Amino acid sequence: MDEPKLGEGALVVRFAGDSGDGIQLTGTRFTAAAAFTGADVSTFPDFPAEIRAPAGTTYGVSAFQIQIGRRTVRTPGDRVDVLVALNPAALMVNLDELRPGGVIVADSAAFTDRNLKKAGYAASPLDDGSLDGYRLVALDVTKLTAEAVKPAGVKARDAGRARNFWTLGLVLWLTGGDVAKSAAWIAERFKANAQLVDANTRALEAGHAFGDTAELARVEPVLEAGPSPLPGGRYRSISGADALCLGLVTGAHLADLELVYGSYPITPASSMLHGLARLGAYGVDVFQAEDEIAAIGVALGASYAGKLGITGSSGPGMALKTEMLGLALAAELPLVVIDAQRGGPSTGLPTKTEQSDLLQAVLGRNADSPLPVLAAATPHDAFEMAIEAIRLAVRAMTPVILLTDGFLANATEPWAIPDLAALAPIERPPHGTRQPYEHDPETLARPWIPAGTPGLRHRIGGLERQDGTGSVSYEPANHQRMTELRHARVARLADAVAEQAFEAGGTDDDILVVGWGSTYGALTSAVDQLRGEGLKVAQLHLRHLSPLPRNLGDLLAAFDRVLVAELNMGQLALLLQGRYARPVASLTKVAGRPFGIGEIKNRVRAELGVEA
Amino acid sequence: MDEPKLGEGALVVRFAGDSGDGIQLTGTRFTAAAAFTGADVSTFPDFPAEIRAPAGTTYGVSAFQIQIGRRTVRTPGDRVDVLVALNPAALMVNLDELRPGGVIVADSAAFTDRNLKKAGYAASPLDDGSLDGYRLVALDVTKLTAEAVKPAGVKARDAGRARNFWTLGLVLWLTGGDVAKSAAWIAERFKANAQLVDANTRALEAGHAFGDTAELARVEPVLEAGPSPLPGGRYRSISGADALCLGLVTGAHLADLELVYGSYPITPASSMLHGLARLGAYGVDVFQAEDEIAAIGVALGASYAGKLGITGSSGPGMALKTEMLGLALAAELPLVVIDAQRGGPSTGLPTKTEQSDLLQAVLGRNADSPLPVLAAATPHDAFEMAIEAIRLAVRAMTPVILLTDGFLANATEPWAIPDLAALAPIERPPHGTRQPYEHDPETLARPWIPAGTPGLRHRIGGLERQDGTGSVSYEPANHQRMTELRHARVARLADAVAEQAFEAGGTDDDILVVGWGSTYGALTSAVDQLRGEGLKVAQLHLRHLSPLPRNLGDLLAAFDRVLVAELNMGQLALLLQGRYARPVASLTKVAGRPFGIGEIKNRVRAELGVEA
Amino acid sequence: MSDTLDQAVPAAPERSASPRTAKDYASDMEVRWCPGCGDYAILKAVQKTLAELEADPDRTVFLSGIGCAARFPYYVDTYGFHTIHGRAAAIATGVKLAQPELDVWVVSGDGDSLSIGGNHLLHLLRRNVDLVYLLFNNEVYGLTKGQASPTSPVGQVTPSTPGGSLDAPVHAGRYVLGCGGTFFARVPDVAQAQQVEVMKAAHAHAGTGFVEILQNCIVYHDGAWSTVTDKKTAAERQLWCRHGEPLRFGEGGAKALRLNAAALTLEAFTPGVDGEAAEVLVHDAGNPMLARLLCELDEPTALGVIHRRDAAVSERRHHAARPPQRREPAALQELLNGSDTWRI
Amino acid sequence: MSDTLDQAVPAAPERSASPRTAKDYASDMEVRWCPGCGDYAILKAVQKTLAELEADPDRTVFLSGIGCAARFPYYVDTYGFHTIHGRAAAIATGVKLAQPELDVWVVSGDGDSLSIGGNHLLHLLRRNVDLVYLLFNNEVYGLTKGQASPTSPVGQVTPSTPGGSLDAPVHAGRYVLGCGGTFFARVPDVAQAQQVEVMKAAHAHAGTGFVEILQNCIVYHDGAWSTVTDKKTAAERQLWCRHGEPLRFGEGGAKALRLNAAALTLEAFTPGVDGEAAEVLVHDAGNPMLARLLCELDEPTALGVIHRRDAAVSERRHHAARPPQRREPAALQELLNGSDTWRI
Ligand SMILES: Cc1ncc(C[n+]2csc(CCOP(=O)(O)OP(=O)(O)O)c2C)c(N)n1
Ligand SMILES: Cc1ncc(C[n+]2csc(CCOP(=O)(O)OP(=O)(O)O)c2C)c(N)n1
Ligand code: SF4
Ligand code: SF4
Ligand SMILES: [Mg+2]
Ligand SMILES: [Mg+2]
Repeated sequence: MDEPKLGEGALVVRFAGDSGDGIQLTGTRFTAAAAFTGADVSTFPDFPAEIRAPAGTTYGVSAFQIQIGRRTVRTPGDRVDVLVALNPAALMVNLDELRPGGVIVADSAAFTDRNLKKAGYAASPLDDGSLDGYRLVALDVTKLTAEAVKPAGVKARDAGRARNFWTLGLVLWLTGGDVAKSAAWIAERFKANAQLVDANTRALEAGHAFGDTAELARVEPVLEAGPSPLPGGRYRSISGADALCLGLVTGAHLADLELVYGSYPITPASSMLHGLARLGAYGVDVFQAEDEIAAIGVALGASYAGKLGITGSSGPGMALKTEMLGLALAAELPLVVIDAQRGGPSTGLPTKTEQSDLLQAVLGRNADSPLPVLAAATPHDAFEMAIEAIRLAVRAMTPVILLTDGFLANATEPWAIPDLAALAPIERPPHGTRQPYEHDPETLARPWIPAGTPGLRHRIGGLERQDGTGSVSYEPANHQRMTELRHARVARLADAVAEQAFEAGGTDDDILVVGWGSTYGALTSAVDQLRGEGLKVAQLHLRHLSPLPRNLGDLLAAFDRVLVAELNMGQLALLLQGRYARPVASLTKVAGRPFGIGEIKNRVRAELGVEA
Repeated sequence: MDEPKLGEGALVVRFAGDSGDGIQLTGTRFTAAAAFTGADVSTFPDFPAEIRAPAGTTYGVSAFQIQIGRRTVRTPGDRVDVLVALNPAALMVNLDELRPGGVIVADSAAFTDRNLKKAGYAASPLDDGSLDGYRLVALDVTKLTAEAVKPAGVKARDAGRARNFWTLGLVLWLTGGDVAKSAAWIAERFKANAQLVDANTRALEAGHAFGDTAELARVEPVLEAGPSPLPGGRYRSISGADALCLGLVTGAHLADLELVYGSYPITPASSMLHGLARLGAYGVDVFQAEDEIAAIGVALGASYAGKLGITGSSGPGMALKTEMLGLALAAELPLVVIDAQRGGPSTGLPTKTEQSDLLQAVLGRNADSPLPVLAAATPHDAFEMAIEAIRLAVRAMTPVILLTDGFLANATEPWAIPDLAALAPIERPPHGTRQPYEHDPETLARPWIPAGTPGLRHRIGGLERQDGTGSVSYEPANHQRMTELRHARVARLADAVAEQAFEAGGTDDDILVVGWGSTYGALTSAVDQLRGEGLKVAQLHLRHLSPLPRNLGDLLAAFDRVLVAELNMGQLALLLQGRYARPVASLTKVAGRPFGIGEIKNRVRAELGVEA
Repeated sequence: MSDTLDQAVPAAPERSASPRTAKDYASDMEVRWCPGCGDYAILKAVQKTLAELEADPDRTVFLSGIGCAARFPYYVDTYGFHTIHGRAAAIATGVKLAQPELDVWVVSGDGDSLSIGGNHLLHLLRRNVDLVYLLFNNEVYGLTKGQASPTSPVGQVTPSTPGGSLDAPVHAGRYVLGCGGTFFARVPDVAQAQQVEVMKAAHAHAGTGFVEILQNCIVYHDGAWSTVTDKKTAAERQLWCRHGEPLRFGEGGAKALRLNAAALTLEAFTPGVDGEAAEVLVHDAGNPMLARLLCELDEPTALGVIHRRDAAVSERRHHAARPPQRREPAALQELLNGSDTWRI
Repeated sequence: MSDTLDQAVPAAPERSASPRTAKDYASDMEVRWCPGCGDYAILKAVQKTLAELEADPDRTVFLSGIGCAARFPYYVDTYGFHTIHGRAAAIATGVKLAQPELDVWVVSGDGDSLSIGGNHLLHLLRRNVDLVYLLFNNEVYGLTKGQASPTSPVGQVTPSTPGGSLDAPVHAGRYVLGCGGTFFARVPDVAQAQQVEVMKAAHAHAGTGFVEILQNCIVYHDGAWSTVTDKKTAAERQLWCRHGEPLRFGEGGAKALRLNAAALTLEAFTPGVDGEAAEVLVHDAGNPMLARLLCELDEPTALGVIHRRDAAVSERRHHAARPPQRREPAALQELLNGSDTWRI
């Protein structure tokens, strides 16, 4: 048995119901309440692919999972301890992931014949004994809510909507929490409508009180105040997408630049478009272009004119940007390109997560076209890598690709708010009167001379340039030199980046687990647990995929067994073997879902020949 | 000294002059005359980047190089034996590549002050002794031609144009040839204008006679009739581009399919567009689309409707096709995509050759999107690989990328005309009443059910499909299965392809040279010569880059030293290391030009620690 | 299970024998638009049209790009290809080139057609490929959750334009005519009967039968067309164009259009009140200039077949231009031989 | 050496102090079009225009895609960006968004603008980005050696259309107006003085000043415009449009245009012979319908500023819509803090 049991300081709750049931709101509020107690949290919202699926259907189920820990938690959890199912479809779709003996909170009012049929149940699971292996808390939440809010005198529709606050209250009670934080939020959120504040607060309190008066057994008091596993400091909750937006704005600030974000909507990259569109006050211009090609074109034009161009998309849109990326590279202009990866190929699984654009990012352009590629590991890391992307782009005068994914964009965690004053400024070397393609001997970067700069007019473009003058050149030796220069410029960034450090363990261990991107939480948890079991497992997590960290080859060489884990068919494994010509083992998963901690542990044990 | 000397049975001639001088025509005619004698030939036309550069400029020089052998020749030659320079610019640009002691044929009439200045000469090299190391044949070709054609009574302009035939005549004499073949061509080509036939024939004959009467020493009588190094059979001259077009038409014929070629003009892929546009009578529809995306879209639409869609482009256009390639792959439709590679990144060096799109072809798509990638080695191989591309596309229901390049497209060689009846038909398994995504257990291909087929209507698209039914599916396990299936479908093609064979040598040798694509001639020549010197050098040349041949790993493993040679920064080397996790050495060149035989030999010797 | 859209098992051949009702064209897949979405009404109208045309489902192909609208092909029991964003027009061109006799329908959203796909639409229209093109114009990006589309009016507040959409929208009709389109019609999603009528006309047209459907996205831009479609104001706001008939609108056709020749504009007036009955313009669908004037009218909004003219059809021209076919092996062998050969 | 196009060494700042002649705007690069190409005349006209505008070379940017036309930026001594095929409009939009005060010119061929780049052109025009857009329409792909372009007339024999081009061409003016373009002018490459006049008008226009230049490609499609430009027939074939002036043409302005209100077309006539002088139409560049009628006329061909109307400019709207800037560190720190925080 792989999973920490209930009572080991962490709890996994999943809220599930119709898209219209306010599941995401309930989840977010519960998260806030949990984090506020000093607990560590990690969340995973899971929306249906449809915009607004018909009520009661299985494909219309919206879910929100959260792991709450009085110890460090790094994933939303492999298995669910408490499942809140607001209708039969939600139960049908999510029961699989509930642990044996786990708690089910169900709204019995929603288990009508019609809904049962829609969900594919022949009989009500609340009554037929099929849930005997679980602790079932079946309540008529609808009715209980209606009664609770009656004094507020709201319309039936608003009363119905208050059901999610009743549920929230109940789950807060089950987990040892109180309603203060959530009540304050309601008061603020609905302040324009006193009646709604009244109704929702009543529902919230009633749900909480119900747990108490009905003497329901608490599941695990993770929300009771107690020591926090997190270092001291000021915290907020942050999603990967929001952290990225803040990181971009902060990076631009550190470089004393304004941003132009050119983008075209696409799931899951749209959250950046939406997020940045609200940050106009901070020197950000957001431009929704006619397509992905124009989006990167607008960003590149902005960089040419001296602002920092940024563009973001997902797989299909990234593919469309390929040609223009080549131009940015040839024109040696800074640009940040964010790829929020999703399941593919083609349209694939737009709402599901995957890490399968790595090779496209590193190698997928016509001709020899190297550029830096970074990947963010966690929401807070997204903030840092956004700054890093800007730093490298400006330093080397190059487009930089930053990889995130659908899971990371939506995941949230507590974030120790950074102190802006403590962040290092990003240097922008002055162009002086250098020639347009005069390359700095250290960084090999040409000067950034924005169009319009007095006295330095020149002409650039996608035809091969003469090193130095920037004139068009078809000369064989120059092409050789420029090609080598383009490679060296990216390769040298490895010197501007810290050496790769171990997340866990060291060269004395028996196996090295290597990952990148949003699998960080699962990998780190797995390695932690395995080490806790006494296995000698070391761990690296790559944030720089191109160039690879300068000591990486040596680190890999120190191990007989290297296991590369990723959500694709082995792309980093291919890249590492390609660069270092040493065999690595590969753990892959392409199911539109993050790794479970258990699958990683099993594989590592198998590699080590150890029984679970 | 690396190069075979004059007198070793092969001769390299380069014609050079203004674009308007008819250089390409002269070269082609000389090639025809040489090939007709049974000699082996290999050519390299080199056009200026400009459409019609001003006369006399260095960047407007057009050149045509040919190697003629009474022994097998596989490249146009590293160094030039005879340089025909019709003006000072032609001399300026090409002299570098003339071997010491080589022959210069110059038209002294063109060495005017104005032309000398344009070419960058302070004084005439014909007079200042700077050409003392060569055998200089400076003649007033312009005047000699004018005198020769006078009896024909043509206009001055046409008389001037006859200069190329006079030159051709002279070079034919210098190389031991006669004028019969060329005269016959003139008679046919200008048959509508007897005066022109007369003038051009007179010029041709006069040039030839001049050599004789002026008692110029013959350079090397490679054009004298004699035994041929080629196997017996019926031959024609063929360029890579033409061979490819014929291969596509033949492949379609063998598969009993019609072709739709959707394309957008781009150098050097346009030659396919032009070539296929003339083959409408053979079941080919050529469609010039509005851009590269539409071009592949039209091709894909045609495949969906039951014809075979083909599209062709070069680097920047290939980049644009990336997204649609993903759709073709997800929709599991056959498609052939030809990438005529050129120098990059971005617009790069459009008229120069390079092999730098390999990784884009193999790995450069969003998500896990494997597809077969082939590369043609020589003009005649282009014919065969075109058929092979169609065979694999139809067999595995997949897009296939076939790589060629600018050098290969334009290079010509004698081609033993294939006997259509001897070529194996391409099987197209009947769709029967299989479900749309019911995969054949052997090939893992779904049935090809063209839109409009009675009784089998179904719906496909870029969202993930359920294995079997082809319904849209977001199911995790199905996505895993389908992703694995897409990989296996390509991987299994290795079983449908012959094992990789050695071009030279075997596993007992000391070093293995591995190449792919149009470097074949240079690599084979170099290995041949090295083996002639007694070095133990083996050679593989890959035509299948994805999947790699099934025995390739074993072959590589048999060598301690493997040298991968390619015209890029080491893309195949990365791929081989990535796949087999064994180190290889890498010989690269990115100068817009083919390998010289000498550079390869030097590097192999260096690897072996042998002095030249 | 919950994650799979069921695909109909291949229909038994007899199923395709002249179906006659809209239902016969419904696929077995569950329709997954939001409850209340205008797309449902359009789906019904298309199925009805197919029934009235007695379309052979096996010879009918629906192609689409990406978007809510683009899910359409799943719901009609014909051949279907749900392609990628903005590119259906190009793929459809390939289908028609390969099999000109297929009955092809393209379904596309305003983002799909007029944002990312604008260029393919231009070339489809100038080539006049023979197919029906349905533009579901809801003035918003539905599938990606509500961003501004190129047809969004200035000021529309969306997640990507929190301060309101800034740029002047693309006007679909003006664009289609500017591209040289040979057929342009417009119809609201709620006008079932007229939709069928208009689609049949688009289908009958030799060339690209372009139909702009004013579609309501109930979730992200509800009421976009309500000024045109509201029952109360419909008579005043809807001008139904029928070739050869006077351009009248309003209660009982009391109002009409006339030409202001000096300003080169169309004017609404009430014959017998502020003008003569003789001034009433008669609709001439073949007149491109009238089409432009009509398609840009706002009050009233011109509906029905606004423009239709004859022009050469691309795929037919391509096929007519094919040289005589030489498909026998001997001909191909001759081609391989070429004209200039020698023996060794 | 022979393979390098020399780039001017950065000009000394004093060089940029109000140059006054065309030559001051010539870069040091050798011009590499074919001898006799119409592009030379256009280059001269542009340089002359810049001189007359006293343009500050340091504040002027030429952007282009790929093609013969697109080499233009190398030859003017300003900032220049020779981008990729069809995308200059998008990149120019980014330049203007970042620095609205820059004087931006886009140079593009018919393939670049109307084939691969059609979609970006549409959106540039509907947004009305403030720049000058020069379309060099030679009805052919020059740089790639002569294939048919989207403006090639039906029947044009090229390497890609050996049997003659088949599809109806894109009509540049019609397209521009269909996209909602706010300025459209047309001028032949050989008309030096008028080019300068028209380009100045395009430059003065707040928004996208789109100029179609009838350019001769002497190598691949020589004489494309000779029926319009031939000295002998010029008077009969050239109708120069000037706002507020009568639309007259022919020897001594003997002929003119009038409206056929019934057919909604323009008609050529000879006032005093087959019609009244009062019927002569006066050019109103602001009337979109007149612009459409004019731009599609073939005999005579309308030249000069055919359309110009005021409309909001994209980048100005974007800048106006910017919220008050909060660029001080404290404001950013506040943003990082967010509204809902806790201490551990
Ligand atoms: C290349 C690419 N870019 C972006 C997307 C994301 N995307 C899907 S649908 C859509 C727009 C949908 O709007 P519209 O075409 O108006 O259709 P609607 O959903 O409103 O019916 C976008 C941007 C995509 N799938 N592919
Ligand atoms: C993506 C891409 N596709 C194709 C090309 C090849 N190409 C270069 S210029 C050109 C067309 C040139 O025609 P036009 O725009 O009319 O310019 P012109 O040369 O006639 O001035 C093409 C197809 C390219 N450079 N990039
Ligand atoms: S989002 Fe809008 S357009 Fe899409 S299905 Fe829902 S209502 Fe219809
Ligand atoms: S090919 Fe035509 S357009 Fe290009 S430079 Fe030559 S003449 Fe001008
Ligand atoms: Mg829409
Ligand atoms: Mg052109």
